[in-house]
Amino acid sequence: MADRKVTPEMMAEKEKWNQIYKVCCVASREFKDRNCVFGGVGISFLAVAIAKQVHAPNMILVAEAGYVGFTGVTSMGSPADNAGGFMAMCHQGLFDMFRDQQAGFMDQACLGLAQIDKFGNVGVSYVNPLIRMNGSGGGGDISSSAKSVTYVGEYNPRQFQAKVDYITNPGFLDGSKNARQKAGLVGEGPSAFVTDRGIFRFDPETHEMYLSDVFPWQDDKEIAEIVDAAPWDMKVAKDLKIIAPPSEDEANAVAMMDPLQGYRITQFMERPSAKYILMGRHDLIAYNYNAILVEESLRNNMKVMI
Amino acid sequence: MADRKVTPEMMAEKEKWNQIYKVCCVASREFKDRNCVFGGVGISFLAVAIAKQVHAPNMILVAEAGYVGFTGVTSMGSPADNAGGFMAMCHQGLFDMFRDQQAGFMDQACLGLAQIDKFGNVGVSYVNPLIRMNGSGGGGDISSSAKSVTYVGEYNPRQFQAKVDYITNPGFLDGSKNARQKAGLVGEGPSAFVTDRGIFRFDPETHEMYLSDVFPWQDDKEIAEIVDAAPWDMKVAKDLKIIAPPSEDEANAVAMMDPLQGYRITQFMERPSAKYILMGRHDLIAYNYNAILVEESLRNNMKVMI
Amino acid sequence: MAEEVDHKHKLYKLMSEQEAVSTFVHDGTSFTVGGFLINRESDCVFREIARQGQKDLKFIEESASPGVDMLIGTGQVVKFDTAYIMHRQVGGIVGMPNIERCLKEGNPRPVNMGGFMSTPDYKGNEQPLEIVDWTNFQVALRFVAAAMNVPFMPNRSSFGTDVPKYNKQIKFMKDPYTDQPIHLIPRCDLDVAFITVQKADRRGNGQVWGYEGCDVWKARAAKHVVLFAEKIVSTEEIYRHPAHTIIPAYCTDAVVYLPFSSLPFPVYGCHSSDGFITMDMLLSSQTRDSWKMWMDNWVFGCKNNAEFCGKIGWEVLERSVKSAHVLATIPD
Amino acid sequence: MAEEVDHKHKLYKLMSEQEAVSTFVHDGTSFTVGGFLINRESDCVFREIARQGQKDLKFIEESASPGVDMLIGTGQVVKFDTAYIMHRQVGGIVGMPNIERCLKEGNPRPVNMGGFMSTPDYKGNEQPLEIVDWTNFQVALRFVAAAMNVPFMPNRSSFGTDVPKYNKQIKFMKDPYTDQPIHLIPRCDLDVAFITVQKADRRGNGQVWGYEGCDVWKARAAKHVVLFAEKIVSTEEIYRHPAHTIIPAYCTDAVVYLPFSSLPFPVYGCHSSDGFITMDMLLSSQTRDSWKMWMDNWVFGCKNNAEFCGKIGWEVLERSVKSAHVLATIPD
Repeated sequence: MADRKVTPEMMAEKEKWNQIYKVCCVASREFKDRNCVFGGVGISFLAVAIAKQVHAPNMILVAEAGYVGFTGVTSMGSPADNAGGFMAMCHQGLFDMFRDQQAGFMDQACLGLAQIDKFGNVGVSYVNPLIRMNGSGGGGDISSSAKSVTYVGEYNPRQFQAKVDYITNPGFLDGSKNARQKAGLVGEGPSAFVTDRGIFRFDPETHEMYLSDVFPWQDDKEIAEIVDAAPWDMKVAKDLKIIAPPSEDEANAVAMMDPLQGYRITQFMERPSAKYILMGRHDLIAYNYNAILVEESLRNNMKVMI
Repeated sequence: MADRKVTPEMMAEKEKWNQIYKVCCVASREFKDRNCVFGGVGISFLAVAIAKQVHAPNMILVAEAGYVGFTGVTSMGSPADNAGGFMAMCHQGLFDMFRDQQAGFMDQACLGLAQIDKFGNVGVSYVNPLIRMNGSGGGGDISSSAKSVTYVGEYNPRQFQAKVDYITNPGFLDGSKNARQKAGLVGEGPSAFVTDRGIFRFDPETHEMYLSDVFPWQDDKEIAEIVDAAPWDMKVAKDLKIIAPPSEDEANAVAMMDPLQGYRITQFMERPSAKYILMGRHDLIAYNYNAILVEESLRNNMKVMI
Repeated sequence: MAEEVDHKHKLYKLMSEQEAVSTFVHDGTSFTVGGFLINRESDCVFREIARQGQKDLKFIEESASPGVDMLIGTGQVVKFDTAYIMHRQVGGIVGMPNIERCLKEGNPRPVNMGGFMSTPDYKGNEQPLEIVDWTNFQVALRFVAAAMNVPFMPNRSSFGTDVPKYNKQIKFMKDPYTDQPIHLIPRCDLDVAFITVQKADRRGNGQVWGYEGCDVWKARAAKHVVLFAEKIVSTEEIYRHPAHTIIPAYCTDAVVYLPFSSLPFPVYGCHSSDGFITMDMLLSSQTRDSWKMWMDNWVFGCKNNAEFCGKIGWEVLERSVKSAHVLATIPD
Repeated sequence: MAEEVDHKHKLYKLMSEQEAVSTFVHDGTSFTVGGFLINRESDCVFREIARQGQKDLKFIEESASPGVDMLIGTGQVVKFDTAYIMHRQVGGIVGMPNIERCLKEGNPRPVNMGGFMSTPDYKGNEQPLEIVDWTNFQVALRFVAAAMNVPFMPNRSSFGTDVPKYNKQIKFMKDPYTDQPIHLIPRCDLDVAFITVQKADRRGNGQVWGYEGCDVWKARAAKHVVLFAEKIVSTEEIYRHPAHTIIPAYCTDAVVYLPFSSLPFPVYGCHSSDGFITMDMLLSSQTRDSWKMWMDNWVFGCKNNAEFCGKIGWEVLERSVKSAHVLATIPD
């Protein structure tokens, strides 16, 4: 670590990508070809979809509402998005998806989080004293039963908690040996938390979360800052790995699935379609504007996919 | 009862119909239009199918393998017979059918039996000391959960037992008030046992089986014989009803669904197609003989149904 | 009380949306909608219930349709079982602003959030809204247990989490066969399920294309089932795709011919979502006053779903249909 | 023992029928077949297992395929869980004559019939065949519980009957929510499910038309799943009818292209049954000597299913296909 140098080229690369690229393109590398992968919504779906488009074409993408093995021509606005039905191997139901997951058929999954502790226990429903978050949705089930879970999200030191206010997603519980198995859980627990300021993984023995990979532009000072912000004595991997920045293929995959620039432009009001909303327009011209962007994108992607 | 007379016309009518007609045409009258009815196999399916064709066109016929609301263009050789799929409202699975039945959606059902006791408890799996019967199949579930069950079968005094050797299908259990409900059963129990020598029903208070309907040719002596054969003090209805013999419509319905004369000719070896089997032939001509009979019948029935 | 009508055994079951809601929704009724989250969910129901004004309603859904927030804003819902609300959105927009106002201001009533947090310093007299937390699978299993007419379903989710700690209806037991831990999830007690389907016949055979969500189970779990059909077809057309009949006639109490019943949300093979009206609703709902104006305009200002469609504009909806057809169409 | 191969994660999964049986069936294996009773059940499996000779097999099915009687006759099956056998047939013909010979003569082994009756006066040394009685729904629930990876399913069948009296695996409990009685049905432990489907692709997406039986559940309950496909199609063709994919690729270990795998029994939309060969088998099986001749001719005398088809006659099968098409065809 001592001889790592952050070059101006690295800093330029750092500025080139917004946090969504940094999280999702990097997280996409966690997902393996031919695996059956449970995507969440928003960026946790995006990360999985990039994998399918870039390096894992035979991944079986599943969405909890009941879509199996679809092509992911566009990122999904919800797990029941119409796009999930396109070129899908199977249409079934939500119960069926969770049944199949509890039976052990889902190899990997991707989820977001609000709080996480040392042993990867996660909360997504409540933050003290009075913040209601979205709720576990299928996340509580997925983190219970999918073989492994990758969490994704923009880094925020408040996410790292000594004690999660309300645990929705089981991690390694108290970290003791076979704690999950003894509790009755099917899956093997979280495998990584991918952020725009590094990847955190879990020690196979102690199940403690440590910093395992950083971007080339993260210097020792930044690493120390991240580690110090954790409310436990967070370790850094001895063989700390350097994350390759988003590749051109990965960036293209994001663009391909983002006709309305929801990922490329993170500020809602700065997106092109927002101007119609700000004008309060509900008319055909406004509707058409978005519809044409989406449809053009779909038609282009279908050509690539088929 | 005293002034009933058995006329020669009645005796001629008695000879006109074989036991399958006597059982199935009469039993068919138990099933109501618009009801959802679970048919068994063989004659217990035939009875329901006659009802649908003669007086209950909007009955929803269901077969346990997963066919719902089909037309019954032919009688079913098994609950999964290809014919069950023809003009069906819904194709689903066996679990789905029993789920829906346990939920209370099946109004009526038709089943066969081997032994029955005073309170309508039925055995179809074992007869002492060493006779293995077919087994409960779905009958145990149907008699547990369908709202009401009609049993059908050729009369045999050995069917009536003080104690059924091995109860597969719950009736009114010990006959006590709400015995079924207390035990945890969903359905309301057996409603009738239709035979070629009368219909037996259950007293709404005592749940004891009694003789409720007889054919016009059954005189007091025959009635006494039937009652005496029961191992309990079987009662006869005060208002003993007289069963109308099979009607022309009912007989036509049987013929329509019986291209191979499996119902009209009760002795297997006397059926026309048996000659090929007896000759040990497996060739196209033999196969063709049956196939043409079945297909002609199907095509004719489809014309009527559509 | 009127004599109980046996709707399920009627031969033909057509009703208007008004009649379907007034027949099956009363004060205290528990209900759900089909689909999942926003897709193919019967959003029209929330608007119609707001117009009709039934009180003390109970709502249950895996990941909740945004429409429930409307009825929380009108004070009509007192119990809400769910796993997920689209609450935290891009740019700090709150997805269920009426729930947020219950929590922060006790307006229109206070809320007990899953036994974990509740409205602080509430001084009023309104009965609190009870929110109960589950996972998606657990809510689904509540429908499954009811559909099977059994008291519970075994489940392996949520061991070691706070979900069963605060939700005492999730019971822990040792499996009597292997002595391993298992959770029991109780059946739900559900009066009505409103389910949008792509096709139905008048007898009540409902056919769905695309994902099924939990509709198979909801249709069996509910005492009464109302189908909103994008298209009414003959029973002969039903025969062509019998595997798509996920709701057979014996489950169904009423069939409403109501295209665009999910608006502003999408239906697979039929129409897309309307992001503009959704965003307008969301932004308007951020304060109670502007939410009320939105309600006056889009809900109380429309007699029925057709007027709501007209206000969006039929030419926009026609465009929305074309847009959905890029991905899929429903076969005849 | 050979290294464990991860069949489910292979991209393409084609195998021959011989390879599929020898790969997944070993001494002591528990297995089932798809379909129900006779329809769309993989009868070819029983013949191939008879040829390969695996021992101490366990078979479970709701209403049992007649094929299991063949493997009881060869002495290969030692445990048999079921609700129904087509045993008593018209004219005093016995449907499962090998079971009957086990009961009456202890030949090839004695039988313990559901704990209720067993072979009298047996003097030999063979391990008894154990038959366990359930209802159809209960056997289905054993697949359902295994498919859900939970230890049991609650059930309301058989209260007050002798089924739970003799089958101690059916446990009685008081529901902890309402204190009402409920039966628990344990999951099954299933090694392989052989399922005949109308269409599959090489990846293992299996599509079914007509009734589904318990195949949805069997495909999730079994450690290994082998599909016998009437037709192999491209994944693009699978995309056309995604709701018919009741077995997604992630369940499947092997795909065998094997038209007529259910013969002599029918497959919806594909072919009819062959009543002549069925009747010949049944009549021949009534005595052990003539049954052995039938086996020599039709099972040991055929290398594989294609030779069995050839012996029946391809022209008869062509006719059988036409006959099935009067009722239904499978869309492209």
